[in-house]
Amino acid sequence: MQRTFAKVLNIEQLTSHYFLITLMAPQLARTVQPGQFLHVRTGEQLDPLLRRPFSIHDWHSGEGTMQLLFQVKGKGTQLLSRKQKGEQLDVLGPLGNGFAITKKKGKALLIGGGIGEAPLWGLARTLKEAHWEVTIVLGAAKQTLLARHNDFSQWGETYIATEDGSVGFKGRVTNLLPLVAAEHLDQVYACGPKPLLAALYTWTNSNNLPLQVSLDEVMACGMGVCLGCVQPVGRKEAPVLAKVCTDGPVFSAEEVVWDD
Amino acid sequence: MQRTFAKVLNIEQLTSHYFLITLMAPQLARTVQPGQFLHVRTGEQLDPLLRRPFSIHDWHSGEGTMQLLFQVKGKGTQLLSRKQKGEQLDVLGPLGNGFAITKKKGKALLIGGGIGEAPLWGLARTLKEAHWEVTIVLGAAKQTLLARHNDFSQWGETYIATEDGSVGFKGRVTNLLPLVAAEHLDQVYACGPKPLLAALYTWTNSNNLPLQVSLDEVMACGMGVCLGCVQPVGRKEAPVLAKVCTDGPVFSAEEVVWDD
Amino acid sequence: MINPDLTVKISSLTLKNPVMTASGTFGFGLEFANLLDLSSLGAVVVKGITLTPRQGNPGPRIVETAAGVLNAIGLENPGVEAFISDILPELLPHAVPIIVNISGNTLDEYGILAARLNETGVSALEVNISCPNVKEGGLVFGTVPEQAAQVVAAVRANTRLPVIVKLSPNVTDIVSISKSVEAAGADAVSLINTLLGMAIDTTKMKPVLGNVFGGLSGPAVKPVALRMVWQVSQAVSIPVIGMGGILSTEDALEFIMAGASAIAVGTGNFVNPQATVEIISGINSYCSEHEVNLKDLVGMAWEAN
Amino acid sequence: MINPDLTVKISSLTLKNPVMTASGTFGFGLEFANLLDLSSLGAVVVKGITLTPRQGNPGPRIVETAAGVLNAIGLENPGVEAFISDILPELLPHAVPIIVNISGNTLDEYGILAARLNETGVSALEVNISCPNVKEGGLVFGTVPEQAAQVVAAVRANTRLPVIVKLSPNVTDIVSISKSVEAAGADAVSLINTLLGMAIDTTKMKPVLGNVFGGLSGPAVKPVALRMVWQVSQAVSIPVIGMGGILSTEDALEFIMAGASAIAVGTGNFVNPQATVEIISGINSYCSEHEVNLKDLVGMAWEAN
Ligand SMILES: Cc1cc2nc3c(=O)[nH]c(=O)nc-3n(C[C@H](O)[C@H](O)[C@H](O)COP(=O)(O)OP(=O)(O)OC[C@H]3O[C@@H](n4cnc5c(N)ncnc54)[C@H](O)[C@@H]3O)c2cc1C
Ligand SMILES: Cc1cc2nc3c(=O)[nH]c(=O)nc-3n(C[C@H](O)[C@H](O)[C@H](O)COP(=O)(O)OP(=O)(O)OC[C@H]3O[C@@H](n4cnc5c(N)ncnc54)[C@H](O)[C@@H]3O)c2cc1C
Ligand SMILES: Cc1cc2nc3c(=O)[nH]c(=O)nc-3n(C[C@H](O)[C@H](O)[C@H](O)COP(=O)(O)O)c2cc1C
Ligand SMILES: Cc1cc2nc3c(=O)[nH]c(=O)nc-3n(C[C@H](O)[C@H](O)[C@H](O)COP(=O)(O)O)c2cc1C
Ligand code: FES
Ligand code: FES
Repeated sequence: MQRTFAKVLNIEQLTSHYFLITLMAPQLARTVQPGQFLHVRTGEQLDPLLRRPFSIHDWHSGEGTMQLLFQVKGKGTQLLSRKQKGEQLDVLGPLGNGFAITKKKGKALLIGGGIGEAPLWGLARTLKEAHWEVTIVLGAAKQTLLARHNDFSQWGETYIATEDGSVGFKGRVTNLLPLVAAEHLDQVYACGPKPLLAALYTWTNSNNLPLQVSLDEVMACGMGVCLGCVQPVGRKEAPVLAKVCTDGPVFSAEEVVWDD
Repeated sequence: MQRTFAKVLNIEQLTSHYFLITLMAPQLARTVQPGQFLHVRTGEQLDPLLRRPFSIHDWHSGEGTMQLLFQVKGKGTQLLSRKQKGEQLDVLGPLGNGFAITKKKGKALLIGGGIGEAPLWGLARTLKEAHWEVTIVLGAAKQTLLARHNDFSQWGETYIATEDGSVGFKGRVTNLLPLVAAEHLDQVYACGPKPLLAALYTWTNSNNLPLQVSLDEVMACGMGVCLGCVQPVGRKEAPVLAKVCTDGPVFSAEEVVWDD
Repeated sequence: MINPDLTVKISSLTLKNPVMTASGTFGFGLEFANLLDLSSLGAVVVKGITLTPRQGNPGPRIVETAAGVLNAIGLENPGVEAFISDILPELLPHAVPIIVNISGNTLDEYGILAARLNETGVSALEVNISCPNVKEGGLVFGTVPEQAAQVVAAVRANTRLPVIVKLSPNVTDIVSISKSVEAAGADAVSLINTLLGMAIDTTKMKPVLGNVFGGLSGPAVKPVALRMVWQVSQAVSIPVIGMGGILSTEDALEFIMAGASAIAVGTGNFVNPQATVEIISGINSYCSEHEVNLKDLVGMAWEAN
Repeated sequence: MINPDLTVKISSLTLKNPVMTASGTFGFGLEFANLLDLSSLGAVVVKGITLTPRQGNPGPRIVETAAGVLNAIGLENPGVEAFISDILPELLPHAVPIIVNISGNTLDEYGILAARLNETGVSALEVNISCPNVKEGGLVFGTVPEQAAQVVAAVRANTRLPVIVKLSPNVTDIVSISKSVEAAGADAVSLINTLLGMAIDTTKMKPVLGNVFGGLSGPAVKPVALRMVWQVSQAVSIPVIGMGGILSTEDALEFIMAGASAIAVGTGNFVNPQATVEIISGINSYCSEHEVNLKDLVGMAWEAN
């Protein structure tokens, strides 16, 4: 983990909500695990004050580059979307425990809800490079809340759902699960809104599949010192509070205490 | 006085410190008095919080445009300098009491120190259009703290001084005063750092000349309600506190209680 | 719901909506007449008035801090007589309730001020027992429950107008002070006034403000203000007028859900002089969309507790 | 001046420079070892420690506010025994003074904690009598002068380490509390801890934080912190450690000129995890350029008064 001022090599608006930013950060790009994140200072003023966490969408240690895919939500992401090529971005990372690749080879299902596709890209690439067979299912409310759904097919068979039917199947991600041959899967990975993750866990559980989820929690430090980003894990009756930033953001779904 | 969102028509960096911004603000441009100012929200976040005051550098009621000439000092002016063509700027104005033109015709001396040249431009143009004869004296520490010194000569004879001699006479504004035929002047106008204004007042006083000065004070509201921007005026022993934003920013130098 | 009910009752006074101006940040209101329709406001609370004219503190009087402002105006005002004879006649025709913020150095002064404003056409009094800039009186009255109650009693005895008491946040226990002024006859409490703070000019190596200390206001203080509104509104049965860092409809709703029956915009008027009217329209839309009246929202966040 | 003297003495302890970390914002320090050289710091103040392990409050525990942060961690920590056996052995080799922030629910607990830490190699104790998140003890001890003094006496009686007392800003009169802890044997005071605040989630119509209330820190509170440092440092003769919103050298100098002998960076560590070392180098440059030693700057702004 390091702090560095990374040069913005490119920034591109992909949809009305999504931006893709490419950074030059050779030291950071050297040792990334898919699912890790960067903690980014979005402006120089004191409002917004805290850094904002973004999954590492992709990285290339050779070129020293790194990409973040982000959705404009509030003031921090708004400021980030206005960065210009050539500016320096104050980033801290790579942070957190990413997705674990548990076997040498196998079949993986990657499921993303909305901006949840962000960390799956680098994961899909890594799996593909390790000769895993990858299936991807992406869903969102509407087309503009999906960014790279068309490009994902280079990593594996890709299914798309939107609630308004503006692209792909009209419906929810969970409606697409029957299309997937669950019995052949070795690992399921997911990132998205918590209710989606909870529903997926019900499904993987009933299919006896291991599920890794990337969780989202408001963060101050991003490096395990403020104890702000807690997620109950362990036994529901006597949960332990894990830190999403350093114990996660990726957790094995069976560890997580899911809300009812 | 109105509040409006003025479109940035152009923004230009004139020197390492100075920027010239051109706004489309037809309603505001209609009724400007030289020396009035705009109160500008420099960003959308809560830091910096308050608006920043800038003299109206120039305006054209026909075209509906207005210009501000500003120096990057702290965070507000830094944000302002990053505005892009086409953005909207939240401005309030025109505010304050500007320079008074006391006669139909006459001879005026305009003296600016550093960014103090900003309000003198529109004043010079107005005087020239009213067939006054204008002499301009501008000074600063160095060349980059002067912006339009070369252009000023279209309004009248222009003398320049810089402390480091990087342009014009090497020395201070006050060193140039002997060049001016004081006995023929009807009015002196000045804007700049307070010590300069105080020195000028000593000079105009000894030459029996009327002097109007534009003062600078930290402002919250800019419209006379917060009572934050006070300047002692009147008798030194029992001064009254005037509001720079509405009683000024232009004052007759003899009203002002000058620090010792 | 097409027309939600936004009215607020403070004792005998009914405001058409909950949005007021915070004293000292809206002058006497007239300055804003170009920018907004004064009669659309719930009420105009004018600059703090004292018995005799005050020149206020030497400058600098204002310094910006992170998301906040420190002010040390020192209650500059023309005095109650000039207010009544020169300002009020221009203000009353605007058909908006005028609430006069009063400050005294002694109990007597509070009583005299209250009596003097009785038959002038103003709609209510806001009793400032909390201004941190006045060396005598102000701070003390607002920080000791018994003394706060004495001020309220002095005002109460001299007026039939609704009495709003403006509390200082610079106290260990805001609830006990609120209860004490309620018991003494307050019709409402306003909170918060400014937090006592300062700034240092490291170049000059001295305090920035002429008065050394100043009052902190603006978004920086909002969390403290919300906490006090939450605590006090659950402890008293009179309405609470919430203020401290309100700039947007969202901010106003936070205060209302925390328990404020009405809100005031202070420093926000400097940032956006049309904030008050934008918030009124925002609250109206919010209530319409959610099909609620204003009073349904007051203290809405308590239930979760 | 090539090498200005930046040392600070707190009773028997000498710090090589005045920059410390604020408790709860720097973990146990080890997490920062990748980002900076711990031994370059004046001292590391570790996360608040209690007698027995604490799980802390339910989430959400953090919410950003305007130029500030509200936290309601609730003193999550592994307890003093785990600290001594598991953490301290890793920390001591870093050759930086370790100051342990302790919180108790009772006077006895404070005494036991102090005694337990005596021969462990830590350099000083910071007695937290001000944490606003713990329902028992915390807030009360810090807001009543007599009780604050009792805590200090209980700690003093059980340790030979320097005793720093960390004060709560949520009080009417910070000076009387400071004098009271000084009289009870404190070697220094730290101020400020967080201001009690809250935030409302208007979408969910309930408080954002799981604990409802949280402590406000960051640049938003700096004016209040500076004012308290100014007041207290002129009223006591022990050193004051200033904190509250320090992010830059400029901020640190404001505190020092207001009277702080040392300073701590809290929330600033989240914004810039290298803030401490940048500030040390900034203070060093400032002193060099101005040809002063650190102690010449302490309280520099008073004279103007
Ligand atoms: C480990 C991790 C990885 C993430 N990766 C990505 C990513 O790759 N791309 C992406 O677009 N977003 C990602 N997020 C979410 C992203 O951090 C938030 O959208 C961002 O912080 C919002 O900042 P803002 O200033 O724009 O919004 P704010 O103004 O702070 O808030 C806007 C809204 O977003 C909510 N919010 C604030 N902070 C967070 C947060 N940390 N998580 C979720 N909601 C939040 C607020 O409650 C509010 O409703 C990630 C979050 C985490 C914890
Ligand atoms: C009536 C009036 C007209 C002005 N016209 C112009 C103009 O035409 N062009 C121009 O460049 N500047 C002008 N100024 C000054 C300009 O307003 C300040 O430079 C600006 O507010 C600084 O903002 P900032 O956020 O960049 O600096 P900050 O970060 O706020 O402060 C940087 C430094 O500037 C000082 N400062 C802050 N506010 C003011 C202020 N109002 N006046 C002077 N110093 C201040 C601070 O004390 C600090 O030392 C004018 C000021 C007034 C009162
Ligand atoms: C410049 C200024 C002047 C003020 N004058 C007064 C006053 O005269 N009387 C009073 O009760 N409060 C006064 N206040 C306090 C405000 O009315 C309000 O309580 C406080 O600023 C918090 O609200 P805000 O954050 O919205 O500004 C003043 C505040 C400011 C900023
Ligand atoms: C997340 C967090 C945790 C904190 N935990 C403690 C603590 O355990 N003990 C304590 O005395 N202060 C604690 N504090 C208060 C800080 O040490 C400091 O006094 C306060 O945050 C003000 O400084 P700042 O504005 O630089 O953060 C905590 C603050 C934060 C933000
Ligand atoms: S964000 Fe600070 S511990 Fe996770
Ligand atoms: S800036 Fe508010 S009165 Fe002048």
